[in-house]
Amino acid sequence: MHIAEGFLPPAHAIGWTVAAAPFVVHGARAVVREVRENPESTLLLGAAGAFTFVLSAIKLPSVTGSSSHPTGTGAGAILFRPPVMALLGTVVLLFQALLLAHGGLTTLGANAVAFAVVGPWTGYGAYRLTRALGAGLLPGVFVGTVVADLATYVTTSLQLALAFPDASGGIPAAVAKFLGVFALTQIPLAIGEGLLGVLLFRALTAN
Amino acid sequence: MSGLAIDDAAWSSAWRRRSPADKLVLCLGLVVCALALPAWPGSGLVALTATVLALGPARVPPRTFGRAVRWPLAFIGVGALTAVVQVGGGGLGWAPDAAARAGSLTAHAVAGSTAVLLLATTTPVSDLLPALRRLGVPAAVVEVASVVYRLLFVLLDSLRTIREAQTARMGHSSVRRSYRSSGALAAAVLVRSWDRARRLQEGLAGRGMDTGLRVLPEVLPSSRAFLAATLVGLGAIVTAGTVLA
Amino acid sequence: MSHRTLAGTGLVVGYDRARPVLDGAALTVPAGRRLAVLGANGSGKTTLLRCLSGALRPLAGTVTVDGVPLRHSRAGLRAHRQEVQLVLQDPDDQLFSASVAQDVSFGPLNLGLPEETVRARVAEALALLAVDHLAARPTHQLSYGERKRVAIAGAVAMRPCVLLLDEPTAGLDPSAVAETLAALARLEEHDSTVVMSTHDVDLALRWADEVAVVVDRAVVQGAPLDVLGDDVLLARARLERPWALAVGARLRELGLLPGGTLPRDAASLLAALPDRPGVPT
Amino acid sequence: MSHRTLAGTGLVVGYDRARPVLDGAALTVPAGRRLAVLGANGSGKTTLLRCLSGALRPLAGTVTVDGVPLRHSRAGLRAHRQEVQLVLQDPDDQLFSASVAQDVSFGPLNLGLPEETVRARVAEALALLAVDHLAARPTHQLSYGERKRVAIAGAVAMRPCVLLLDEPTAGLDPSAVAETLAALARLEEHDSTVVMSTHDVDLALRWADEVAVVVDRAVVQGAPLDVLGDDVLLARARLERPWALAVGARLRELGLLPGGTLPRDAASLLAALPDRPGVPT
Repeated sequence: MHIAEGFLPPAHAIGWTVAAAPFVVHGARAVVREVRENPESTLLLGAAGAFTFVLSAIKLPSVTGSSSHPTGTGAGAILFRPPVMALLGTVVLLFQALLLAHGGLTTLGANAVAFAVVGPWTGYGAYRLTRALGAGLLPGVFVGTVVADLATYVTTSLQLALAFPDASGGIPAAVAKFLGVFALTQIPLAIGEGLLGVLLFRALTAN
Repeated sequence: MSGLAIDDAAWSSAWRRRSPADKLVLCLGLVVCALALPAWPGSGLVALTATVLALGPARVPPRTFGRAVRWPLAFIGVGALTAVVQVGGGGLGWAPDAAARAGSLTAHAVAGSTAVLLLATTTPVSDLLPALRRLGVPAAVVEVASVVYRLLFVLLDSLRTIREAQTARMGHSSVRRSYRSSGALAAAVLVRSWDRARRLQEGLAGRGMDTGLRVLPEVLPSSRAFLAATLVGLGAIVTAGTVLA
Repeated sequence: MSHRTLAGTGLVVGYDRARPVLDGAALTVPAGRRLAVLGANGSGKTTLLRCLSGALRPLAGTVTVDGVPLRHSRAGLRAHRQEVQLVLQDPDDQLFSASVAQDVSFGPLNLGLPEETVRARVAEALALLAVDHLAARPTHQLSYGERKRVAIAGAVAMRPCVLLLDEPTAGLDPSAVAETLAALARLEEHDSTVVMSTHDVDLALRWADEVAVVVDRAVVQGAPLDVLGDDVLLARARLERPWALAVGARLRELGLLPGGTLPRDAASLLAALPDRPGVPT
Repeated sequence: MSHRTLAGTGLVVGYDRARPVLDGAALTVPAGRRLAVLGANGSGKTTLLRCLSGALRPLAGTVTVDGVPLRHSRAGLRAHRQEVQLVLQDPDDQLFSASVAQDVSFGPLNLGLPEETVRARVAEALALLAVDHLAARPTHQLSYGERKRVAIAGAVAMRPCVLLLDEPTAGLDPSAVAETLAALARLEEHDSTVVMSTHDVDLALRWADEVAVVVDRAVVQGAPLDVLGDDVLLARARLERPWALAVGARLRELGLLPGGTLPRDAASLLAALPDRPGVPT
């Protein structure tokens, strides 16, 4: 779930935008460099962005009968590396806000931190760590995508908790509340996304 | 039929030929009002203005606008409820000013969301990308974004068709099968996206692509009347929003 | 697998009720008869086939198999899909597995059949489409014509009673068209009723037992010689009269062709013409 | 822009020198003449066109424009692209912009032309292809046939002397084919020489001034009535004899068609036939 437009107080919206900026600018620099050396990579990067957008449009069934959409942050990070994902992820979030009404413009920074920075980096880190511990590609992908999905929603929960501290318990209580609503419920869906990641990479290696 | 209702609305909106800069001034102005003004009556005025403008002069189909609002509404509902539930005393309860806080949060968010939706349903993304360039975003990044915009429709088409073909062959008849089919679907679309990029690269090389994807910007002149009305309207909302609050 | 009669009546199909793609269309696919669905691009041919296959739920109207209406419930669709299969035009959007055999096995595996049976069905489908030599090849290495036939094999492996093919010959050269038509003839012998959509009136004339023209959001169905000889209807449908009918009719006026049905292609026209000059029959 | 003669001689093209796709192919596109390149799927038609356009560097042989050989340097290719443009079969391989007018402006801008000139060229190209009404529409909402014509407009805006079209009519219904052919005729009046590849022998017969058949990794070029009447060659190329030639030849034997060239399509065949029975000319 993306934080909707207008949901965050102005100071928070600005703060998260500032926080996201260095990562997105870093990603943009990487893209500019890549395109200067290799003009055709514009099309490859565009295709990678389009794929990330479309990946989050895949409907995954859940055991409870409802369905969910993958975040795509983990698979994207493993495929395209986190710095590039910081930029592509932000472009995708902008498109989701404008084409699907998911998220918003003033909340783009906050959503970028969760979906394009924290999710990809932790997911990629978990993937590398798992591989370094001797696991194969598919277990690595599973851990990476599950961690990326969960980290994304944990970040969203923290962002909301900081904006809306609990009336009596303060920020810690608010963290517990939002984690309970936005992250705990996400665990089965994160496992689902992990399975999808494994099936995706298995199909890719079979090709 | 491109399949993204908001995008279809933007291309056929009565405001399609208006300058993207004009529409940005109006919509971002409304977004700022939604954020900065007190919820009552500021947010109400913003939401009302955005909705009336979209359904009235911009002629956005009400069904599209209504369906598009449902997404943010779901998040806003859950988020606002969570925010005003109080943890303490060994249980959950309502915070003292729960109704007021939830109302204010919802009002701000609904107002902001409708303001962005006004922009989204009247301005195709490809009209907004040149504005990013003017805001200092590097040309290479804007070009990547424009390729994303073009290719995502091509890939969405593939996604839908492959999924339909899988469904016809019972690929989504159980949760387990559906997962396996979705994995194959994601992989197939990824392979398509690489293939598309490679083929497009060849196709564009023949048209002399040396440096970038430069195209002729469309001339959508700014309207003084529109800008003046925007400023007057925003001024009125700010005045009413502060005086009546 | 046996021939079944698939039909649609009063079909209103589209995304927007105010401007449906089809409005009150009716069509019958008689068991065991070759039906060609003709129409210009954008006329609604594909929409009609998708509706008959159950992929698209009509806003109004009914689809029936042997008179039994299709219900759009999970179970209803499941049953329908075992009887009616649709193969879309672009093979790339239907092949999603790594290898040909794997792709063709997708449907039978999803039916929960035992591995032995699946293996047999895959082998049978590949043989019917004459693509058995490609079984182990990766799908992306195939030519366009090969991919089209593998996509058909994927549907055939479900053993449908009715097989709907959207533009199965589009983009194929003459020899690939001939191979596809030969494969379809084998399918008929295996008791599948075959429907194809096309905008090639000459092909429809020489292949079909019946034709259905999608025109003005409705369907006009009839015998090929009647429907394809109706210039007013064809003009409305933005189609052309098949050359064989145009030329054949004139040659009959000139007394060069015998009575009975007009020849449907070049070979039979040449065979029907007299051998020597000046001997009209 | 003026007609130029594009030619290739001794072309060896392919990825693998041991098994080239074309081996010693030669082809001449005479200035201002319509050339149809015929061949079965996979015969090497597309490879030949890509080689002529400069997109693919031959392993051996030369491509010339008015006798001047193409050099595969950056500058050489740049100059060549201004004279020869290739339009690929799948329009999605060339359309990268969401807006039709912007996409068409891409080529002229790459030529370094001033904005005013580019604008005029875009308008001209859209008008020649009769797609000016689509200028403000998004690419992703266009039909396949519309996208094909916009892709051609993108090449036309570069004002090439020779325009190479890979299967421009594949997948189009009869009325869209007619519109495309009408657009090509306008291009010729604008002094572009037009080459199209196709596997539709009937279309080649009625459209082309000359035909070139890609067969056995080489090219056989000649007058349509000669080449398309050569059954041995056509069989080797896995193509069919056009029905108009088959039927026309027989009708001439029967004394029903006058001397001179045989009719190339149904309309001219009907016009050439006598009006009443028993009056052979």
